[in-house]
Amino acid sequence: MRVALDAGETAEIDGPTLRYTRPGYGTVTAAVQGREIVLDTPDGQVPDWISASSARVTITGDGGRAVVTRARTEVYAYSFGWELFFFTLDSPFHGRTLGELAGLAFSSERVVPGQSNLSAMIGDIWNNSMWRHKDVLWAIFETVLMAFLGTMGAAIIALPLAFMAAKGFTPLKPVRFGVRRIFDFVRGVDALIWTVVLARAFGPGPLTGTLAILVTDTGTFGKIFSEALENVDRKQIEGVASTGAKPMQHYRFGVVPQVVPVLLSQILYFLESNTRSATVIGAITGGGIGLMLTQAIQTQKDWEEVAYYIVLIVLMVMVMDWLSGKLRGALIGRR
Amino acid sequence: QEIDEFRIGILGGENAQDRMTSNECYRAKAEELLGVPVKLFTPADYDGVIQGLVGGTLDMAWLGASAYAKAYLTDPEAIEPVMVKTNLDKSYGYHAIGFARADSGITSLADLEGKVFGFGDPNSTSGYLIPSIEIPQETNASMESGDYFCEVRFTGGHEQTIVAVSNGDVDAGVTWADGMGEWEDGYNSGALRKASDAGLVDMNELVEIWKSKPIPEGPIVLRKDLPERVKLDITTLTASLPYMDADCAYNFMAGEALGFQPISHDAYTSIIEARKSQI
Amino acid sequence: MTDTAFGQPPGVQRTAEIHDAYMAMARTRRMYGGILLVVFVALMASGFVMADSRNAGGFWNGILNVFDFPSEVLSEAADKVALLPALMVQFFPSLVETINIAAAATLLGGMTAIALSLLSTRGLARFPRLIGLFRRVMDVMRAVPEIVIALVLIFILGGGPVPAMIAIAIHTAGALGKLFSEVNENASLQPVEGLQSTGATWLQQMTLGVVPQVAPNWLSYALLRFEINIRASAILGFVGAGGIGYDLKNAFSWGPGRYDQVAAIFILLFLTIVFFDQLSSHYRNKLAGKA
Amino acid sequence: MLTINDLTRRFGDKKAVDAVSFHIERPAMVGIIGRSGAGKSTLLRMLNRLTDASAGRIVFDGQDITALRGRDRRAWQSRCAMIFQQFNLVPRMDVVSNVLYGTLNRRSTLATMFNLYPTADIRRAIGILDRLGIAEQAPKRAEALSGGQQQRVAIARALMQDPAIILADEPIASLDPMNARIVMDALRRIHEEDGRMVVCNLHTLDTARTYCDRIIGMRDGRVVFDGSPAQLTTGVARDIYGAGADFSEAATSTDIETLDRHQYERGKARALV
Amino acid sequence: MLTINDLTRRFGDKKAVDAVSFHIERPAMVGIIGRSGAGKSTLLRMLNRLTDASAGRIVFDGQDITALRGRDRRAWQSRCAMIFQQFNLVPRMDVVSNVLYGTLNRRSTLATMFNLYPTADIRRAIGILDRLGIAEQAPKRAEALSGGQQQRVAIARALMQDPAIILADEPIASLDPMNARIVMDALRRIHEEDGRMVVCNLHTLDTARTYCDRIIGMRDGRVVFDGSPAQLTTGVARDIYGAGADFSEAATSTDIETLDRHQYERGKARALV
Ligand SMILES: Nc1ncnc2c1ncn2[C@@H]1O[C@H](COP(=O)(O)OP(=O)(O)OP(=O)(O)O)[C@@H](O)[C@H]1O
Ligand SMILES: Nc1ncnc2c1ncn2[C@@H]1O[C@H](COP(=O)(O)OP(=O)(O)OP(=O)(O)O)[C@@H](O)[C@H]1O
Ligand SMILES: [Mg+2]
Ligand SMILES: [Mg+2]
Repeated sequence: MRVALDAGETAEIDGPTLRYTRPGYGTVTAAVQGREIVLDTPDGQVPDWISASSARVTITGDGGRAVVTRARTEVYAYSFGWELFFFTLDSPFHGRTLGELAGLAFSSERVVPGQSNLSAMIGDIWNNSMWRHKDVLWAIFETVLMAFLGTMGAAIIALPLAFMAAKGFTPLKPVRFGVRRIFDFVRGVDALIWTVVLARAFGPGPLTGTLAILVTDTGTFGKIFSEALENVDRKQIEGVASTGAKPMQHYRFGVVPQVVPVLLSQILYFLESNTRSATVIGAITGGGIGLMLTQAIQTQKDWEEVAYYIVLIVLMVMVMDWLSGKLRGALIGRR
Repeated sequence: QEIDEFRIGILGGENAQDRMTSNECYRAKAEELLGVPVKLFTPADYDGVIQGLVGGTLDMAWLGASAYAKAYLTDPEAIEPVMVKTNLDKSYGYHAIGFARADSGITSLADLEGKVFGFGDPNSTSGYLIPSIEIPQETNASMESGDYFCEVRFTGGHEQTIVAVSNGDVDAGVTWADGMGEWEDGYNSGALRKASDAGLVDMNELVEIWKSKPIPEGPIVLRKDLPERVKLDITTLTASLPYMDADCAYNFMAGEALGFQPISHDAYTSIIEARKSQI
Repeated sequence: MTDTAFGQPPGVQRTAEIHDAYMAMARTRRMYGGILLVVFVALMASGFVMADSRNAGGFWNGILNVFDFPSEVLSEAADKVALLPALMVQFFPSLVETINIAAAATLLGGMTAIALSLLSTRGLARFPRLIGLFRRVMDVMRAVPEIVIALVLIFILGGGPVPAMIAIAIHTAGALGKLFSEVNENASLQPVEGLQSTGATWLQQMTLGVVPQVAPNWLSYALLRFEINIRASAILGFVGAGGIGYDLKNAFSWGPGRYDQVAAIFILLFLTIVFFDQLSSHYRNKLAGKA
Repeated sequence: MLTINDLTRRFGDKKAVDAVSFHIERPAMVGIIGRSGAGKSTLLRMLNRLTDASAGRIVFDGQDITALRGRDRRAWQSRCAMIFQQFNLVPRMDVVSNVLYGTLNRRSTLATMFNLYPTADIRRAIGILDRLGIAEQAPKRAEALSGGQQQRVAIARALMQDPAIILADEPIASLDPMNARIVMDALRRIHEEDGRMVVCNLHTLDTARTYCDRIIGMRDGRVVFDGSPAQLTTGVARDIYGAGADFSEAATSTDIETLDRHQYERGKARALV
Repeated sequence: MLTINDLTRRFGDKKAVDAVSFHIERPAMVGIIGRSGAGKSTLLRMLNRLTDASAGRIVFDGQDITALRGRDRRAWQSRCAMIFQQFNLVPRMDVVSNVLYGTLNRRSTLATMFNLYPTADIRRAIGILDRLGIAEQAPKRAEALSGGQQQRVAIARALMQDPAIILADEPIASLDPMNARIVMDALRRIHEEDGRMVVCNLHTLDTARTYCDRIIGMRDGRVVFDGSPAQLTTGVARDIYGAGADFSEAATSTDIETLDRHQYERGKARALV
């Protein structure tokens, strides 16, 4: 059996014998003879791309890798990678140029019976088993979902609590103190630790991550919101008060218009930063792009995959950043 | 009593997507059999699965012996072991393997005095529990950092240990293997075999320095509250898997093995005791 | 005198027009508000349903059991309460390591952030054409989660505090840089112009004209960031970067029997965070009071 | 009509307003002058009940204002509109909404929470804005307006309250001369056409002289002058401001018509360079 | 000495300064008047090279100022001190430091970044402050001073530069009459005693008339008047300001001594109430 590898290399398995040919070097032969493996190189030396012992020979070429042990002989072909980004080897569309593909997409001759070429192509890309575009997209969506739900939920819970924690809005000092310490506590424990705590009740999955973000951010928002409330401009309240308005109206017209921009911009800022946290949290709760990335790093197999995920994450966060900036601009207006 | 979905937790140690893929055929079969959606969950570490089982949000998992012990110690009423994998020689055990880089000159525990030693996950049987009991018996010293070893670390998992040893971050580490076949292949099954197949390490560069007594294979556990019919269905499916679909069984069992046989809690009492003693 | 104040005499027709236009505007505004609200509620609801269905445990079942795990930890910790002080002492060195990582990272990141932020603030930038470039640099530094940088660096440099420090510093530089440049934008340009009119160089304009105005705000953000970084460096321990997070993770995942350690580390961490929180808010109040 | 009796306000040890008494018989335009810190603002704020008096009484049409609480106090505030130096509008809301805030006291809390007002009120608000010459600005945000326009919005809000008294605390201090003129003219016209009482803190003497029927001078919390514009001589003014005999404000006059009036004497001839 | 030739500055389509030319032979005190937006500030800023000219030339003592770049430009700026309406001090720094900033151009960047200055400079700074009557304020933060004091600090900084020209952009616009007088007196004194050229944008006609040797009137970016104070008649002033015949700024005059000058005619008798 002969395998053609990249970079002009070939590997040939012939019973217990492996012949690995490298252009410019020659052919290396590794043969299992009884309990021993005998290595034969053109110059009699063992170059540093071959690791050999009497029990195991590993040849690491540019185009592939071959392993011979007493029990088995294996050849791994490289060249997998970006080339397979769209179509894997088993797809009928693999290895075609863009022009061919475009032609195929609109030709009526069906490559895969019972399916139009375009949908077959999209299906093959979508279900690409190397790059897993479907899973990756789902993972990104799940990450953003965790961030969105967690952030918004936290904001909704934190707002009324913030009034309770703000000087000038809650006359009772013990209440203020109590609420503030609660904020401190939930904020002081990182979301990652909350995932561990919540895992028992909710099990693995995106909801747990969402709740972890929600819990931590309730504390953060509570603190920020109550500070914003304490910093309101008294002049505006006074302007409203001087007309004889009722206390609720002081809040509505003197306070809310002032704090809404602060709150909104904080919420949107956190939406972006939580997208980043959700990546990490997902890695622990078992969901999202973060899990894919951390595991790709930990198993250290495919650095191109790691790079791909990092780029995706950076893009995702930057898109969220851009989006939240746009939303901020639309909702609050430029200053 | 009915269930509306069936949730399987899969332990870490492998790329999450690979875990999903290896178990996909099993999932599909279970779904067909049970008639309810079957979902796979892949938390990043052992603890995620254990918490899910104890909290009742996962219905099934294949645990390590020590992880089972932890779940049992947390809540004895939560789960029960039903099946265990049997090796080709009909035994159901494997070994913790201590190993080091071949060029480090370390060949036994005795050479490790004053060196850095790496465990895997604290909930791993072979990656932590058993070695942490058996190694001190041989070295006559505790596993505390600075006592016999200069430092003892957790790397986080079997893959990480193997990488850490081959990168030289730790001088030696422990992982698991069935102990059968050739060292150069990474044995027939186990973490070393997987790492070597994946091209992560070159087995020529590693040497075995220690091997534990056989450790009972971890059980497949089911939540006790599940309806009896569901338990029965799952047990039958698992037991017959090697005959129904050999490829699927290979993926599901992470290597070549004979099949599954029933097991009960009693097989793990000694592990539970060991774990208790570690507290 | 003439009536410059009142323009044309009030025209009934003109006010009616303005009134109609205003009412129309108020109505569309109300409508948009309503639509926005409905969309938001729909997004929240559907998102929740989806997250709930993709989770192993449901929300409504889970919420009843939220306290199972904390109470398990607490009851064990309560049983062994006598051991806690000793454990806290035992873990103290890890805590110090964690705080050190955070402090070094904040300092390094903060310095970088100052430079980047001044270079990317309109009106202050030395090279106005490169503002966009410096902003993108900060965006990228901010976008990559610390844990990812740490994981990659741990692979390259091996475990330990240095990768964690660099990872947090990179992230800090990006995050603080953005905040700093917002502060800079609000800084009054008057002093800068005043200095410029005396013939001062750019560096002089920045250090003497901008820094005194913005330093209190910078410091307050940096202190806030320091707090966040303490947490971050504790968390990086989860992936093997040393410090107290590593101990916490190991104790946590061992489970029953070591919950006393969990409790001890928790108390340490929490006290630390509260301590630095109070310290920084004290200083921030002091700075704000002076301003 | 309005009687103030020994009105005093202490801040800690300091008496910001010190036993001030005066009586205003009928709707007039009253100017209060005095240098910074004299207590002008505090006096006006006590009139509006934004600040509580430490001692003394304010009586308006027989009603003791100082004693009002809760709902009654708010009812008084709605009869006694206040205009501030910094306008004190809600900058992010549109002009009409800001004017409508003048009706808050009369409308139900719930409806106003959602910014819902009767159409008649909106029409009236726009009418008032038109009267002040800024109807075109109606849909804009308050913060988008110039200072003079903002102050007129504040006046419109005051008018919306349909008040018996309008208090204005240095209404033109943050405006340029042109806008100052427009705002003061508006206040004067309101006084004359609607017959409302206007009490106005002023920074500049000329403005007080030009627009007011009566001028009250304060110094260190006390009333040191109370008379007609004609009675406000240079000597009295110096006294109110505590300026020395050499002090002249002529140099900063912004008047165009006063050209050949005074030439600052420096005892030296100057040539055109 | 200073020649300006067809100097023009465009902002987009708009010409803020439009082909301005004039010549100043010897150190004089020149006032520039004109209403808001006339281009006064832009002109001064071009003189200091804070703003670049779009066209035209500035020549001082034979040197083409418009062509200077980098170090040379900074050197020119240090010879041509600028005083701003809003003082443009560093508010959080003490008075002496602010004055010492006048020497930045001559000192090394590194030393100044750590606020290190030669003792002689510090002595000189305090001397200048003393000359302006605010030596007592030396250790205070600039922001703690009153407007008039801050403006004098700005003048002190300008003097510290030992400049050939002092440019002042509406130096008294944010000051009250009393402080305005003090600041203008200080500028005049510097002009007379040190013989420095002072070019001063002014808001108020009276000030220009009182203090300046020569007055330049601008409107819409162009010079529409250039002459002695005596030549600045009411008609000319109206022309510069584009005011109608009915416009009078008397109402906002802040003068104390001009009391019985004009009584605002409202065609109705007013009684003291
Ligand atoms: N809320 C307060 N707390 C303490 N002192 C106050 C307060 N309000 C005013 N004062 C003091 O009372 C005195 C009078 O202040 P007020 O604002 O009434 O003066 P004013 O005549 O309005 O001056 P200005 O022209 O500066 O507005 C001042 O000395 C001021 O410092
Ligand atoms: N940086 C700028 N960008 C765009 N337009 C400007 C800028 N600076 C000034 N202008 C415009 O140039 C014109 C002249 O402005 P300038 O500030 O010189 O007027 P000024 O006479 O100083 O007025 P003021 O009395 O208000 O200070 C104005 O219409 C102004 O809007
Ligand atoms: Mg006041
Ligand atoms: Mg100007």
